[in-house]
Amino acid sequence: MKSGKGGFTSRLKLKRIQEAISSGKRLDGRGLEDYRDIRVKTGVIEKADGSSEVFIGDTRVIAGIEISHGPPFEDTPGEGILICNAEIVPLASPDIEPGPPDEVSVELARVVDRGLRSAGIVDFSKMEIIPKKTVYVINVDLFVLNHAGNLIDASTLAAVAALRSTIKPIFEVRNGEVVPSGRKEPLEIKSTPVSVTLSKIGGALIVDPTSEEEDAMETRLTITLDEKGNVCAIQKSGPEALTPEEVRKAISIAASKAPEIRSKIIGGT
Amino acid sequence: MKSGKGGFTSRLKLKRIQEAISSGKRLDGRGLEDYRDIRVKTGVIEKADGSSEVFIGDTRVIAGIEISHGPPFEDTPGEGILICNAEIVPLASPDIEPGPPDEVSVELARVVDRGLRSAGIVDFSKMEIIPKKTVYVINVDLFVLNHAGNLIDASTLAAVAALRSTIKPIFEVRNGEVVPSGRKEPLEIKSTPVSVTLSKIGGALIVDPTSEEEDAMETRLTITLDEKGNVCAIQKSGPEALTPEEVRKAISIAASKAPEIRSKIIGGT
Amino acid sequence: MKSGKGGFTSRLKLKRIQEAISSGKRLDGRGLEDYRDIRVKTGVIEKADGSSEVFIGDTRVIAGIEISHGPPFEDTPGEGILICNAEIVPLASPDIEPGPPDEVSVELARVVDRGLRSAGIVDFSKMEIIPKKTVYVINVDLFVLNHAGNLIDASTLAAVAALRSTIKPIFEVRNGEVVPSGRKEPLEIKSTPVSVTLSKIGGALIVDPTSEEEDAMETRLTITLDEKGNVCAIQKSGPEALTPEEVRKAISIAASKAPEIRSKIIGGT
Amino acid sequence: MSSNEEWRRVDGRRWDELREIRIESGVLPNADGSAYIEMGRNKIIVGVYGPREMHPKHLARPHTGILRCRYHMAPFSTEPRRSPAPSRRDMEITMVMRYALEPAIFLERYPRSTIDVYAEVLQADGGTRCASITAAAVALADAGIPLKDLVAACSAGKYEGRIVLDLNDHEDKYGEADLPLAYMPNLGSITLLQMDGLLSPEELDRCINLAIEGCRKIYEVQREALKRKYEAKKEVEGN
Amino acid sequence: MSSNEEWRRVDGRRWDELREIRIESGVLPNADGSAYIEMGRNKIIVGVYGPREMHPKHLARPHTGILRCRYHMAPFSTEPRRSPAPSRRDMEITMVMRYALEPAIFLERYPRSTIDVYAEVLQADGGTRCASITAAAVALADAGIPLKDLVAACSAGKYEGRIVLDLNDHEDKYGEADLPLAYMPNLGSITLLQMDGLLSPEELDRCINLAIEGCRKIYEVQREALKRKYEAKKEVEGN
Amino acid sequence: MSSNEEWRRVDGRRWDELREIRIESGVLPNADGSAYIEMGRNKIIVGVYGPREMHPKHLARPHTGILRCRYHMAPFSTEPRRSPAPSRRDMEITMVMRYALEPAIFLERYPRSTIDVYAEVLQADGGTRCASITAAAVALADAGIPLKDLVAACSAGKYEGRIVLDLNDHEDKYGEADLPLAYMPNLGSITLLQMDGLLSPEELDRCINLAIEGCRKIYEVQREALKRKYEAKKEVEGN
Repeated sequence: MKSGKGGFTSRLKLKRIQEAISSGKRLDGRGLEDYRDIRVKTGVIEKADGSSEVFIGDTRVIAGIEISHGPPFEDTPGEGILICNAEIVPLASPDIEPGPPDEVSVELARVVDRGLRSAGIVDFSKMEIIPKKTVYVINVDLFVLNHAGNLIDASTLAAVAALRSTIKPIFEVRNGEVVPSGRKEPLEIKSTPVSVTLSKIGGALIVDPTSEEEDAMETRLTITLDEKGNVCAIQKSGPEALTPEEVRKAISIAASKAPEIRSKIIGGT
Repeated sequence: MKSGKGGFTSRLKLKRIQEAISSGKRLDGRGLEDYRDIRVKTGVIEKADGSSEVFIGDTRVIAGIEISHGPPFEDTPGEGILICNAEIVPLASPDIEPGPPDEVSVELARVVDRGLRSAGIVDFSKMEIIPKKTVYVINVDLFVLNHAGNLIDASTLAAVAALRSTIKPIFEVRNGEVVPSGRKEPLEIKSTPVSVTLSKIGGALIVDPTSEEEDAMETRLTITLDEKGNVCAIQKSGPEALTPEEVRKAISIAASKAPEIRSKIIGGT
Repeated sequence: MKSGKGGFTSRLKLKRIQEAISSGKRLDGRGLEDYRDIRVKTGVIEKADGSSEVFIGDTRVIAGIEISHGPPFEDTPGEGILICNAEIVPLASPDIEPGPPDEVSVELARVVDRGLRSAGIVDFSKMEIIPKKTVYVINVDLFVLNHAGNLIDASTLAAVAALRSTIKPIFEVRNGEVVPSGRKEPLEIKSTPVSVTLSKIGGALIVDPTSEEEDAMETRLTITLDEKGNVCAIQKSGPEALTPEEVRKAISIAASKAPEIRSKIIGGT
Repeated sequence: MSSNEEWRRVDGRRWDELREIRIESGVLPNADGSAYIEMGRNKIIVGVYGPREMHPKHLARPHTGILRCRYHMAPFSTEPRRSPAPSRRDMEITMVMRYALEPAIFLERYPRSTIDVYAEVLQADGGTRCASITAAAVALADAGIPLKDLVAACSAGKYEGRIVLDLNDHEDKYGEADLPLAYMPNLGSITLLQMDGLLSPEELDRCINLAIEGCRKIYEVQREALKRKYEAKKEVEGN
Repeated sequence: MSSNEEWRRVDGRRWDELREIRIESGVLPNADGSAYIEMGRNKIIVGVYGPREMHPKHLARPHTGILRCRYHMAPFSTEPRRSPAPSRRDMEITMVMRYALEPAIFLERYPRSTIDVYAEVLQADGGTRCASITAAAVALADAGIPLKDLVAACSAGKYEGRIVLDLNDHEDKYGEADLPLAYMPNLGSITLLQMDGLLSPEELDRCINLAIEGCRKIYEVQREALKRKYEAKKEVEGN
Repeated sequence: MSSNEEWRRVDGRRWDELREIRIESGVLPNADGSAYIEMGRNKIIVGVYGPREMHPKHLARPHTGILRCRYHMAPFSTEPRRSPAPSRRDMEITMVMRYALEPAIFLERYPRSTIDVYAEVLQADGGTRCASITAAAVALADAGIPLKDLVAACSAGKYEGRIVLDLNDHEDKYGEADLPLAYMPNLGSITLLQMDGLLSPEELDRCINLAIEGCRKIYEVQREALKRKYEAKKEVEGN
């Protein structure tokens, strides 16, 4: 009953997954380009400045937002800061050990980060508090509670939904020091990127892989798009190659799926 | 001759310890509520602002105090800071590996810290130097040189004795900067907490366990009391449970033993 | 063909090395007091403030210099700072694992550092920017690309050559803040220390050991000398002892070899 | 003072009243057992894996199983945000949590194995260690691991001179004493006991008794949660 | 806009022009294979060790070899100086570098073994991950490891509204998009693909095609470097 | 200048005079051997464990024992307080300490074993590495480990233009040179030699000779300490 909950998927199972997909089917009955059920809740962590919880099938991710202030990055002195952090905590899957962030969670945080940043989800140039000294800092913390595949899409969705729900504390300068003014306002969101991750399995491309499908996959390609159809991040990850045609096909599938996913947050706020 | 110096205690030995205690006796001839010989020296590290060395039987702990200054904690902006740190260095026992602090030394530091803080050993509200910016910082460093059981009681005793011996450098503000004034004064001590640790072995409660007794113990309960008989910290640690009656009995033993232990420092300074 | 490139040297080979040296010869045909070919290039990292690349036989070390500013050390408030850091990266030898600096690279950095500092390679007392607050900081980064023995001599040489090639950015104080003035000037070099490392193998002293010779060596002695013939650092390293006579002989060999090595940088800049 | 039955706390509770508490079991599809607890504004999720083979193997013990715990707080669980690196406080709570749960488990039945209990605090509001233990006991039961008794945990303490049950974050920070306690009601056993603050022996005694009463009430909520899950499961299996 | 053949970039290049590129193989005496690349002001050296026995042994896999990579930057490679501790960026590039090279290697021929590829960036000027991959492929060949194809890597992107090939540091920082891509020309396979910035689908397509063209040119430089080494070796052996 | 027999140092010593030195062996009940040294205001305690089985086992060597050392300073040993994390200086001293002691031990007699030497500096006053080595040799003898010779260690150096023996903290910081040396008097062997500062070859030679003389005196104190212990033990056993 607990099989297929992550952990090692048997060779037999992997073969069955590949054969099914080669012939256009998936073990859970979905079509190759069908997502599992997506649910988005916001405001789940009341104490945070913004938060959300996203379920894609059994995958479950919480995002928490904190708006604070700090010095800007050296190479962008007039701009605000957005920092993404991701933890795949050990209760999320039998395979995860407690410890400092590994390759997978670092990649997760960085791919989500790139999507938000490239899409210009907030106007970084309007986040200065003291010129060149102090800027608004947006911390986006992703927390994976159950890992049932496709963490990047779930995490991007959670981050965007949480940012859209964020009420920003307004800081002000008093006697040269930055202090909370006590006032708040909704964080102004300029864009709504969503990511679509495709897996190549048995030579075919599918969207929204389960963990078992990820165990069987040859390679993975994530494409993040904004609401105008522009591509704002791409990440290939996985041990096998893709042909240029496969890449083109993946981009076109992603472009066609993105609005459907975006509707879950535009609707869900 | 070197058996029983820590390290693995044989099953046979453990059984003998448990059986003896069940029948009201201990292998070293002590009664269940007898401490080993306690010796307290102060001023052992002349360069430190305060110091002490405590022996309980073969257990040996040094405490060193440094008074410096720094920013207050965010949630107590007008108060001074006391930080306890404990190291059980590898020469203290054959079982200890060099490395960052483990669970045992972290617990040791935190239980001693709670006792000092809860008892109000110093008046934290009088430790401001620059309002909300800079306060006195008391570093209490515990250093276990020989681990022969009952580290918490020895460490609490060492910390309190060292603080009582501390000559505090007085800082002052010159041109907006905190500098030593060159003057010193004894650190004002408001309270003298001592901890009494009980072990449950063979169903009975004993005080001041040796390492071998600790290897045989079912569970442990530390009670820290101030000189008015108030309880200022409790810590149960160990894999077995206690009944409410056992807890009550332990508290009453601790209350009766505390003055005897306290006399070692009130007398010893 | 790749034998003798580091890694484990066979017992037979070690014995042959020792026997040859005992009888005054070396496997590569050098005399006991002959260095391998030494080559020094500067300006190899154009973006750095100073840089060099040193080859001693197959040993290859890059040094990069960055001049920045920061607070002085507490115990030398009016003086500039020089920090040496050394990395023996894993491509340098089959034996090196990625990871934080180990004993060998820490020793390497510290011995080079002592030589530079003791020789007074720069005038630390003229490196203040804001009195007691901000001083020039010289970062010397050593990077070992191929480890074929005698890292200390190669690294000292690389550090000195890089410092001699350094064009220092001049900082100035504007509105209480330290900023680059835009102007630059050559870093003033007061001394040109070089180190000579001797290995004791088969009871004899040799200079400039290869890695294989290092595997066979009984102990090692590094002597760093300035251009006036003063000794500015010594480091014995290795598991066996030396007699006072051997030490004296080593110092005298070092004194006689140092000018030859120094000529590679005095000539090479 | 506590006799003043009119008196209400900052959050409107009587002195001997628990915060609102909600427990749900079986909330994580991947874990072998799991539970989610809300206690006041605390939100904590616990997952259990095992009994399973111990990795790395050299930590396994030939004659008994091992219980491993981890207490961890999400970065967004507190204000201000906390660093994801484990603190000394996390290390200590991890340890006392293990000691609080161990007496309930027949570890000797699982030689060479480990049972891993992971508690993640999603939102913290005072009393997270107790709520974590309470949820962990439910998660262990949800994993089908036989227990000697459920472990329920709750704090009592002193705030503005009065003995009160189940301190919230404000009462914990500004109160005079906090005493977290874990209890197995059917065995009458205390498995966690800590105290921080200043109490007379008489106040201490009252706190212990009050915390035990709190645990008894929490125990009922735990049983209810497990029963709900069991019935839900039966219905599903009936389909 | 890109039709403007007169237009020149800040460094004088045409839109579809690579920076000057120089590759030398066999530069490290200790390594089993090695290569040094200069691409613009990038200076990167790559060493390969293996196939060799895996240490620690428990990481070895019975039916296949493992490729391990490390992308690392020298402290002096950037201005300001960087800390020697590996960053999150280093971890990610280490991973994509492994994925970019793995498709070229017959790993199944080396059970229980590892092939270690270490890239050290000595000077960074934009595009270090691509240059590292390009050099690593040459170093693997230099180590005598049979390859399905060479892997060449190159970025394309958008700067001041124009699609351009092989972005330098300035174009990368101030441009609108950067797309690093690795390609095996004879197999027609993309092994690295990342994108950062904002591109319309049409621009994206042009970037991919342009980067592939760039890779083809780099491939020729790689082959040239290997040939030079091979000939030099033959001469030496002829002696 | 050193001929000026009237001249006295800041602490009143003649140029060739050691600080007051006190060594006690057998001070730690748990350790297999131990020693405590006071040398000036230095206070250092050393414990020895072993020869004992090496853990972890893969570090053991089949044909010889291994000597492991650790030099560590208590947080309160210096002013200002130092961080408990080991520094680069600690790592280097740990290494030279091992090299200084190794020549005295018949390591080949203890295959698969380790001898662990732990030095803890309780108060530092210049010359801690020498005092640690001196105490470690006594602790090794106290552990009953046969030694080829005792290792005594002492520094010489230059302060205000004069060659002096056994520099204290002030002389070390403000002096012109410091040369720590360890010596086995009966074997005539130098096992530690470092130098920091600036010395002419002639001054260097005088420093080495002076330090060796210092070591000979320290050796007598070491022997005395071991004799005292041995006699005390005989008395106890006589009871």
